[in-house]
Amino acid sequence: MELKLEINNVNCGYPKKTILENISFEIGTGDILCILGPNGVGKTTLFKTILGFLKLQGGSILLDGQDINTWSRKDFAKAIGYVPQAHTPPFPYKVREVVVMGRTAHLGIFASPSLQDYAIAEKVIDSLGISYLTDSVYTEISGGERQLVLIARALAQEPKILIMDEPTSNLDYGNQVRVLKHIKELSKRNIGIIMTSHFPDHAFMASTKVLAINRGGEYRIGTPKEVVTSQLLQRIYNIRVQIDTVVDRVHNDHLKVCVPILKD
Amino acid sequence: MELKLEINNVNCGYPKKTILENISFEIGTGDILCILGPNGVGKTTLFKTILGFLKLQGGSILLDGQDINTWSRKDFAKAIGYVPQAHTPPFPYKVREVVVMGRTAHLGIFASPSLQDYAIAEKVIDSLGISYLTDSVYTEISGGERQLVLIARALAQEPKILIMDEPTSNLDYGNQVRVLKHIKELSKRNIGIIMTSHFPDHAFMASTKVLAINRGGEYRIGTPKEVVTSQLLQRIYNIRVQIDTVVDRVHNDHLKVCVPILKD
Amino acid sequence: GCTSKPTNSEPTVSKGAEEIEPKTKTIIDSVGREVEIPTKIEKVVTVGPVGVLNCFVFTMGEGNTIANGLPPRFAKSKNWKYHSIFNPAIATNPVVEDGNAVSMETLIEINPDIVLTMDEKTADDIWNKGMNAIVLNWKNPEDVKEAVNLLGQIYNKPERAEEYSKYFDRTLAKVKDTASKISEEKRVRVLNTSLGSLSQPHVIAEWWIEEAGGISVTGGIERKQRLEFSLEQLLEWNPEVMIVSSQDDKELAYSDERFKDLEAVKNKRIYVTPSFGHVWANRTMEQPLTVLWAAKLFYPEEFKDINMNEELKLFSEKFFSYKLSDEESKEILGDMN
Amino acid sequence: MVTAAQKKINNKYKLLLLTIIPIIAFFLSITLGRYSITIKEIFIILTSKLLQKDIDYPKVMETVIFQVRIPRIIAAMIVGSSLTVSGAVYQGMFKNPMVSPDILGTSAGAGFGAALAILLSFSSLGIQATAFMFGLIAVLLTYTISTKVGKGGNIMFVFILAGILVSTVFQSFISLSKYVADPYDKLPAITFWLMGSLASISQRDVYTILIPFLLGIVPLFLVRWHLNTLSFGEEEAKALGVDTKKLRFLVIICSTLLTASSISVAGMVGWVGLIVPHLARMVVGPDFKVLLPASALMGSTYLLLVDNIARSVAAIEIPLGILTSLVGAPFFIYLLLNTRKGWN
Amino acid sequence: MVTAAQKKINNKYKLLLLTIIPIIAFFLSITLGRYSITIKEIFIILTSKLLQKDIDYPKVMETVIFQVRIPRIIAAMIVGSSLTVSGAVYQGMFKNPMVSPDILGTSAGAGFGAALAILLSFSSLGIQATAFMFGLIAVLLTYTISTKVGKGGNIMFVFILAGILVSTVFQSFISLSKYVADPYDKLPAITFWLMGSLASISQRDVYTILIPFLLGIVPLFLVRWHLNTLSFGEEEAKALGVDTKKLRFLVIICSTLLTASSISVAGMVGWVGLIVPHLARMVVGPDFKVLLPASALMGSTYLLLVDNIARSVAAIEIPLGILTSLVGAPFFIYLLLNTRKGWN
Ligand SMILES: Nc1ncnc2c1ncn2[C@@H]1O[C@H](COP(=O)(O)OP(=O)(O)OP(=O)(O)O)[C@@H](O)[C@H]1O
Ligand SMILES: Nc1ncnc2c1ncn2[C@@H]1O[C@H](COP(=O)(O)OP(=O)(O)OP(=O)(O)O)[C@@H](O)[C@H]1O
Ligand SMILES: [Mg+2]
Ligand SMILES: [Mg+2]
Repeated sequence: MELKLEINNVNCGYPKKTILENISFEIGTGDILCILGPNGVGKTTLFKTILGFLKLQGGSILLDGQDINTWSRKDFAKAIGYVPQAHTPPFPYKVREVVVMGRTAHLGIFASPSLQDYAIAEKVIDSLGISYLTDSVYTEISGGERQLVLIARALAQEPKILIMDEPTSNLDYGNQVRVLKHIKELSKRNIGIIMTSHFPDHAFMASTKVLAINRGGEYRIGTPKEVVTSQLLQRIYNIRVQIDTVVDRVHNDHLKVCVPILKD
Repeated sequence: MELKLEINNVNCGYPKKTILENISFEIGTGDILCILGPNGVGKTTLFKTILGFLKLQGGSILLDGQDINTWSRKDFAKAIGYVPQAHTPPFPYKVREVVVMGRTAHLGIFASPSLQDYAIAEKVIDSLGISYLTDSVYTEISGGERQLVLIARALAQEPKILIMDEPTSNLDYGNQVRVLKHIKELSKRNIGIIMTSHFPDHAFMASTKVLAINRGGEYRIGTPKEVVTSQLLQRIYNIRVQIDTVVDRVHNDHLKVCVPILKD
Repeated sequence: GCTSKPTNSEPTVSKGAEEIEPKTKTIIDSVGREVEIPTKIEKVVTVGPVGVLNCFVFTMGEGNTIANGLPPRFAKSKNWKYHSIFNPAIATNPVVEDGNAVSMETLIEINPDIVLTMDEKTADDIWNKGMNAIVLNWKNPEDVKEAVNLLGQIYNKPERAEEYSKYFDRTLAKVKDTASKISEEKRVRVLNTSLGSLSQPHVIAEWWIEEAGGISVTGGIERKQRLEFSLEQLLEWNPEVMIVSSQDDKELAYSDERFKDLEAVKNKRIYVTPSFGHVWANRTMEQPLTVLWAAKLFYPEEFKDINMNEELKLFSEKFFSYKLSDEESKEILGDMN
Repeated sequence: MVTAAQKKINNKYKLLLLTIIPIIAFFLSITLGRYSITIKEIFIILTSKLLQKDIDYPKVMETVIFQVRIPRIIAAMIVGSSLTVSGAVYQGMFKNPMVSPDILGTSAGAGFGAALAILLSFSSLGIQATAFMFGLIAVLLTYTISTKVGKGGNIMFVFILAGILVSTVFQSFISLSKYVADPYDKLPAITFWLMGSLASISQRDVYTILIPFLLGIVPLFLVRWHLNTLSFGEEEAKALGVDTKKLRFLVIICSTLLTASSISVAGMVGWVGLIVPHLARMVVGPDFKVLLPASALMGSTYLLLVDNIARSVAAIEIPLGILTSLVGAPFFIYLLLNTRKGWN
Repeated sequence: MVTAAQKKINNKYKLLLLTIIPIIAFFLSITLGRYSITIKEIFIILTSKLLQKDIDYPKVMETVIFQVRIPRIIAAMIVGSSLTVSGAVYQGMFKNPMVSPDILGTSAGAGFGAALAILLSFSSLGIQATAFMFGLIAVLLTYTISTKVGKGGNIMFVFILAGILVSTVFQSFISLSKYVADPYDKLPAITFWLMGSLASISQRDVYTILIPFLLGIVPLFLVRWHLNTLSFGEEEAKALGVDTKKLRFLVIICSTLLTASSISVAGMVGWVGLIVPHLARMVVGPDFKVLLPASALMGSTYLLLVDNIARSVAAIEIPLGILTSLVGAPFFIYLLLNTRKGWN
């Protein structure tokens, strides 16, 4: 099923402070949109606005052609999943219990998850390679592991579009790659993904579209190749970055890599 | 002044759980040790043990040849600084006030920071390029900005050795590079640095030594070139990584880059 | 507990001022504090349990020296309405205290000759501000006579105190005389209670129930003051007479079916404590009346020659210098007519 | 690895055990009391009552069992359940294991209602009704203030603040009532009411409390699994597809019914709603699916046991509030220190 | 950009202002009271006393001014300062803006001490001494339990827990004292003591409270800048070179001296220690360098003003505890909602 999320001339921010103005883009199932931008530019703020946690300050956000305010929470959650930055909840839930909460949107208000829901949760946990954590207590695992669990929860939700805020930021090198791989697979299964990352490499590795936001509200959207250029990175991050091509010796693929230059 | 931190056969962990066993290494002023390892392997735990927050479970830690338990907190802080993961304190301190707290170890218990201490703090803030934050409220800046402030605070402490736990993890691409640059400069000013990172590239970019810890307690220490090999990364992170050399077209340097391969 | 010493019955006259009339004299109060007070008391302020304290002043026939009003917590209740009947000024006098605190400046403005209180801390606080504070307190029920004696010294009316002592002893003796002839098996089991909260509110009830020839069901229990008990305990005790603290309690006893098996309920022997100068079931200088009233309630046959109505009017006239009308007397006695 | 299905069975056993214990406790409690009735007599009276036979035992024994003991036992169990369930639910909703059921002002409100009713010499039913009403009013106030003030942002934080505000104001009103209370009669009554007791529970009280109990517990029981999502915070719960505003409203209404009715019959019984949820969480874990029934069952057992001590140890009743505090507080700390998994 | 030097000057002005206000408040407060003395009379009496001239005014006016008003004013200021400073310091140390100075059990302990002393019919000095002593004992207990139990880990959390435990136990003891208290005499005395009042302050009380006040406030004043580090948590403070154990011990000792002595003369005066620190933080920011003196000054002014209302508005004194709650609670909520920078 196709589903489109359209962001039209959106202004977003906090009650007394507008952070981003006039942002427009759209994303459909199968797309992977990677948002790049310096610290504090408003990436998280944008996500919270899309998800309806912050009030829209201007423009409109349409999901499947309809204003998101007209969607019920439940239907919205069936369509859009969210992976927040990791955090600690105060109660020692098991990882399995946390993941199965992703099934909420699919359950009636008086229902509890069925064995089938548990099966879905466990399948997702497996697919992320963290089945060794299933019976661990969520509050007692490392930051990186928690991030993976939150991703699993969002997958159990089986949304059409997944919004991920720095999904790889606390992950080790291997887990980063595994999550990116997973993201690519999801898009093949016709799920749309919006994620932020602090690594332009990730844009090359996993995304079909890139939104680069610069301080001052200037933004640019396009394919990774169009957007992630040495010049743009330099403008956004204020460092010299060289973009090279490396050959994967096994598959003989050409891979783009960004190399930051420390020397002045 | 030379100062050496020796970790001898250290076991560390939590009261009922030993996480790392029999770790040994040493670091002097001017060294940059980058610790690599998967999520949950015990990097943070090791740091907390060195800093005396967790009880040493075996072995010994010597600073300047003397057991760290014999050091007073104050002298220890003059020798070793710490950059924790970012967090939110409950009170709206100004960034300047947070940074000047780095001067604590240099002040008598009845003293407050002098104008000179403030000058030092401001110099450090400048050097990290965040002087626009000086009068901002620490609780109202973005996660990445907070990380930079904590680094500034540790620098204001003017320690001989600096321990940094994922100093770049929430930083944007530009800030990551700037922090790494700064770390290199510090080492030139004869300061020793121990840091963790989830990016083997960072080991190449900024470190003189690498400690790679694998699950199961296996570890390896040496120069980046010796340690950070395709095989090792594959063993630790369980993904295929290709290490290539890229030429910096401006300085004509040869730079090593790690390229993770997503394809199986 | 209290460190009350028996007070010296002779007024100690201060520093060799025999010649003319001495301006001040020294008395020793209930807790042994020496207080120098004017010989002639024109203004007195009572602080704390005003209901009890005022009665002592009334007993001296000096009700009009009371210079303070009743605090709201007393004034709101009709239990103390006779105070402003005895001395109408009480209704309009300034209130110096409200349980929480004494308003020192109001007190200074009134400038009383003495301040009566039952609490040593309050006395100290007031004394600190340069006023004469006297602690009036007693431990054993019988020692209420000592308290009246102290008032006798203060007001130079030892004869009135003497008279009270005599009345006290005489009344108790009279009751004891009859009560002692009652056989053990005829003695009634009595409970004084606030039925609503299932408690026996004051340890003094043990004394007056005993004096009146009753057996207090809570008598054997070691305690200081109030006692709470369970419903079941009440059923186990099964008192024959219950003295309750309000009309509401009485109605509750007769209406709630959990109480229906109690002897006292079955025989309709539930009575409300009267209140005149103060509440009779509590510590008050009206204690002899309490005993008399209780005895007549417990054993109407044996005490039928006692006319409570007349006794009350007599007491009122003698000690409160107030002539009670029949209606007033009947209203006070409530259940007993 | 334990599968989800095995887990379920495991939890079933636990819940079964937790159900049997209060039933046993119930019957044992009937044999306890100041009025001495032998177990045999109790058995005969109970069975003949059940079989509707005529009893030739003293009427008073029947009164003791059916009018005094059983109502008190049932009330203790209902109150224990109510407070524990509200506590568990609030702790989850406020993401804070130190929250107790009166966080939104219920007990201060109910306490003031009771004080007022005592001042006005209301009957015991009147006191209960007024306490209940003011308990609801206090929470209503808290709710109104919170929703008025807290636009977006951290609404739960605003709730706790508003709860503190309302509690304090009502607490001051309680003080003021004490201040004008007749010291010989009303003041002790208010003071002791506030200490909490089940001593004067009657059959009628049981019926009175049963309605709000059912009204409160049934909806909570039905939505119990969804309550889990609230522990992850407003935003995450929303992202999971929960209409947090409605769910929160339901939780507050139900918990308030439970708490206010409990307080109105039993006075201020502290600590039950704070500690028993932790105990339950230790036994069955934090998943409300099992935690909610476990809380109800363990809460009822706990308060029944404490009340058994209160009513049968000495001729003097020990106020239930004092007893629960003295038993509960050290226990609570012990628990927290030994199960400190993740609440710091 | 404001430089550090400019900042300092800015703060100097603020502190100067904060110093002048309480001085003015002090003199204005002398003119307030039930006993009517004109401002002129007050002025003449004050100056002639200062110049040691003979006064030909009624002795009673001198009594009112020097025995009643001035001691009460000074006591209000000391108590206000003490509570605010302890509150500010504890809020920093516990990294929690909702903490009040009695978090470790001081007021429950002192309250029990007072109740006990009232039960034993101690004199006014005796009540103060016992209250003070039990305030210290309670905190000592909390401290001992915490350090025994909390090896490493989150020690501050353990402190708060142990504080709750000790408070609850002493609270139960207070209830027990009320329970055995003579309801006609001791019960009101205990109840009203707990409501807090400065009505019976004498000159002697001022001297009594002055010693612990100085013992408590001077060390805190000296180490005030280092207190900042504690707000960043145990580990960070250590990493910055602070001997947290010693510093924490000092803070607890000093704050307890301040709080216990305040409570022992003034009873339970709530909210001051909770709200005024926030007010001060709003004005001068969270840096203890300035926050501590600002807290002391604003606290003294605040309590003086509230006590002025208590003693001069109505014919009957309003209990200070009630007044501080009724004024403080809404104010507190207002503050938190309007300065919610970062505490959620
Ligand atoms: N609750 C808030 N109220 C007001 N301003 C806020 C709030 N949270 C964040 N901001 C401000 O909004 C801006 C954008 O913040 P946001 O968290 O969206 O940045 P970001 O792009 O996600 O940064 P990072 O890469 O560091 O996560 C920042 O300047 C920050 O100071
Ligand atoms: N307070 C604690 N008590 C018990 N075990 C803990 C505690 N904190 C962490 N652990 C465990 O110790 C192990 C190491 O944790 P640590 O935080 O040192 O990992 P790390 O190497 O820093 O991981 P990451 O890269 O994700 O930050 C993990 O398995 C974690 O579950
Ligand atoms: Mg962000
Ligand atoms: Mg770590």
